[in-house]
Amino acid sequence: MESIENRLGLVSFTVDSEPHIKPKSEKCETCSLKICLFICPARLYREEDGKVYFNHEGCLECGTCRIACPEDLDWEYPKGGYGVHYQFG
Amino acid sequence: MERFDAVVIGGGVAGLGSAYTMAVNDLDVLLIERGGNIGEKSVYGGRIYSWVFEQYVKGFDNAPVERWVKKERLTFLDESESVSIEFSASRACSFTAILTKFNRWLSEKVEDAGGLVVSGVKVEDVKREPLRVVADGEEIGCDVVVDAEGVNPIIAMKLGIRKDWKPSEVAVGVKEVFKFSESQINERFLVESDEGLANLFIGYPVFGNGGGFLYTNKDTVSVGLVVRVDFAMKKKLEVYDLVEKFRSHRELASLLKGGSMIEYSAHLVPEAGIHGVPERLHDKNILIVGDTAGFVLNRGFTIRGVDLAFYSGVLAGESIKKALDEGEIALAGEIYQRSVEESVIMRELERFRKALKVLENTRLYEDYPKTIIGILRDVFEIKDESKKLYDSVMEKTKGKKLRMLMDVFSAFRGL
Amino acid sequence: MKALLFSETPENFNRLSSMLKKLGLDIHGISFSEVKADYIYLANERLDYPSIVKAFEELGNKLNPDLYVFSSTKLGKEVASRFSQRTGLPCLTECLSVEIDGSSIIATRYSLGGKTLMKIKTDLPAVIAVVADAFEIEDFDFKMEKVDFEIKEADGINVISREEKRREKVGLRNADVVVCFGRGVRRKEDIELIEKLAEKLNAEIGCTRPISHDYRWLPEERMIGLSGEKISPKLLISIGVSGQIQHAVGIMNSKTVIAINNDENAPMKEYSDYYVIADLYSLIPELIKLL
Amino acid sequence: MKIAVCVKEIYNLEQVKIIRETREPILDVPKKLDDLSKNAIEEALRIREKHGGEVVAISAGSKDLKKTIKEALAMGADRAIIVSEDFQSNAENTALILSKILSKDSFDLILFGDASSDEYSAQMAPRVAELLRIPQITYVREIKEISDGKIVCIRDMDYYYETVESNLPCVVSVTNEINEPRIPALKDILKASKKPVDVVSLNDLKVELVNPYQILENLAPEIDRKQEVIQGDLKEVVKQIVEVIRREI
Repeated sequence: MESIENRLGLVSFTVDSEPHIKPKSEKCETCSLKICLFICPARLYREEDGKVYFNHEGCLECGTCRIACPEDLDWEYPKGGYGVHYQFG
Repeated sequence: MERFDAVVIGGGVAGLGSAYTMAVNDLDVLLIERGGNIGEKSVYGGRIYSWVFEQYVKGFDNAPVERWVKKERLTFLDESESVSIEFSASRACSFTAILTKFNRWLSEKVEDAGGLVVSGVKVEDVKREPLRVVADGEEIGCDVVVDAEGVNPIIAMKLGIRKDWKPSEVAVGVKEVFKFSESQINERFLVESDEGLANLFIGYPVFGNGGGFLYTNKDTVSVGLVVRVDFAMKKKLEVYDLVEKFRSHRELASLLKGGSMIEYSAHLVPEAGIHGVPERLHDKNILIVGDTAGFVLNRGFTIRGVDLAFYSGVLAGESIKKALDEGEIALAGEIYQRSVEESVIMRELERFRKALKVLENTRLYEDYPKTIIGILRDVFEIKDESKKLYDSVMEKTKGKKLRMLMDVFSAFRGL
Repeated sequence: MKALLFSETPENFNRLSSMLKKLGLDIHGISFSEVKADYIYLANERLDYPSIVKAFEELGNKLNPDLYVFSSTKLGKEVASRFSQRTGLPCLTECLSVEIDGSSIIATRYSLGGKTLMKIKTDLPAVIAVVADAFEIEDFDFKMEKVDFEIKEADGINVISREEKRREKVGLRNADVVVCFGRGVRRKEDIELIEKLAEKLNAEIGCTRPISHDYRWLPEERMIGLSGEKISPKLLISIGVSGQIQHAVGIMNSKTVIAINNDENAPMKEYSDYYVIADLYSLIPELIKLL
Repeated sequence: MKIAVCVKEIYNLEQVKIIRETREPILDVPKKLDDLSKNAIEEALRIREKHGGEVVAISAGSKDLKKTIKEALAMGADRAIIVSEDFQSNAENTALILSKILSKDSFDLILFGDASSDEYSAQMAPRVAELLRIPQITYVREIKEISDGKIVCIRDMDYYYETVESNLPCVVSVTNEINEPRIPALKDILKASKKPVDVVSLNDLKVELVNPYQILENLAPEIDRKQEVIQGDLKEVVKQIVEVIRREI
């Protein structure tokens, strides 16, 4: 088995200091679905004490969370030159 | 302010198709790609239908083709067993390729033809009257914009050209790439060095709208899964571990043994067919192409996207050229609209209008793989008494024959 | 076989002469102070490349050594390269190991920015600049014959002044010992515990991304990982860190890693030499007491 | 001032993957201009801003260099002269090619990065200086003064800082501390596409290439963490940890 952490370790990223996706924390706290926790192919959404944290460092830029999130997720592509660098896309 | 005849947003296959077509027609074209290098944001399954590139790209012989697909295999999976049907073709109409490299090659073609390609710059906005593209805090003037930003249509939505996707209209695809030696692949998949296999999987672990794929490249194998977002939401599928489950199936484990994983990727796929294509493909002289326009055809056992994307780029480029020649650039959008409607893109999407409905049928993904596997197990597994094929079929399809017959009929018609 | 060796510090010189002696070479060394070699050319201190290159030419012509050796310092590499270009001899810098293979040498050095280790072969005579820190000073029977030698001035540059470097305060990047913590540390107040431990070990404190960026308990400069600091301490003590790869790339070059975690299967295990499964809140106070 | 900046294209190292089973690197990755080359260009641009003149980027590399060199032009170099063909890459050959290009013109100052981020060999500046028979000032963290045909620099050496003077023409290699290279804006990138790039061939330069090195192996070092698990009685565990700590520091 390859954990998602190990698989993300195979991907190369240039990480911006500012996240390009920002969950709206007040809405996440009352969200009963929390689809992001299982739908993100990179498992970048984590829940802790009801709060949802997103780690943009390993974002694969697919947009699945944008489509699936029932709330209005603040979603953008990373800045030019930043983000994921696929080599075998 | 810098000015171009046309600015293309996005250096994926659709954007490159339009930039290439405009460049060879001597238009002054600028393509802007947000990735640091062309191709590094592109992800797909692994197979490209070649017709459009053979027809439109000079020097296609030198394209970074991995293998020509001569073997098509369809595999039904339940939790532990599998049934495969294989078609061995005498001639190939598609090839496997690494899209990252393929797009990089296409961008060289654009530059050779005189187009300007800039990467590492993100287009933030498009402003109208006069038409300008905003990137890097600067504005670039142009007569026409080709929006090829991909499946997340951020700009097209902002401009009101298209609506966002519903979870039922897109699928999330995840892919892993494994490194082998060329001879390992030849031996394992029984192919010659320039020949490849395309293998689609139905059933485990998705048992719903979606399926798996495996493509052989020169010395790598691409393997992954596609699952519709609404289905994943409903079933609470842990998408990050789906490919892991898939790969642990006996069938896949033996195909991938000894390979070294070198990349993991994810991407969205438009899956609504003609229902995902907006009625208007333009707003005056802003044209949408490729995934942004929803030009992907899912027939269940084949998915076509890359050729349609490139072709829509070609049509956009040709339309812009025509409009400029006629001295009325405002017509570009209308000409493009008409040429897409009359083209193979819309004819194909129209022909498979019902495919989406057929593929909604969850029996296709769970009941049938399990039924087929069950029947074949009965036939081949001999303990003391063997079973007649007829008896097994009758038993396994008890009470569902009519429904199955109708499913098969509608699948034939729809796909 | 003969080696002609130069290093601007006696420590580097002796490390390299030990290494060369092990290879069975006779060592002729130019030095500004007493060092260990078979033939010691005790010279006046000159640190400008033109005169050292010239001295090497002069001695080289006289001795015909098989190997010209420098320490892979900035001065050493500069002299080695210019000397190599002048004489047409092959040159390898930043060597981490050297072996003699008949009439050739085989050296290893990092390549591709440290991602790989390259093994290269070239014919003797050759010029090499070797990372002296990679070798220990050992006791060999050197002949220790002294030869008077003068490094003469040569045309080129004019040194106006020289200022010794003061040892600057080490940051995370250069720290010998680092204590790094992650989300296993539950409250901001608990950082005090980490600080106490770090103080005992004279260590720098680092953290994972959530600590600096989500909770903002420490400044961002303290974050170790892909988008933060990459460290290479002799000892890393990692506390309550799960071990995501984005973090792990920052600690790859640590010599020894002790990880303390209550999760017995955290990915951090793979990156640890010693993986301690324990509750950090009961363990660390005990550890502080015993240190 | 006529300033040449010798720059290097390198693999985008962050993207180089290692095949876990064989430890081989996969080098099928995009190339880019080395960061230290960018420091050299930045310094050249600053000198041009102060003293006027021209900045010429010079490089020898693979076929991809035609693309990579645009980064130097986008930063602000006026033009470029490059060799863009596949040749046996080593310090000797590159130095020879660069010096042949440089000697066709008369530059007052020739700038380099002090090394390249891939191999960190740091041979190029001294080699080219030797071939051109001019002085070198390496590891420069500050250029103090350029006037009357002389240059004064502060060097950052291992154990000391050194203020050095040389006549021009001269080779100078700079450290990454000397400046913060500018990031070209879109308009600079667009401008760069119109700047002249002179592609010269090895044939034209009449260089005789050599190959004195044989690479026997180039593999990733093994990650061999011991992964020894320590658990159980707290007192015992603490004792064991202390032992390890004592041993290591």
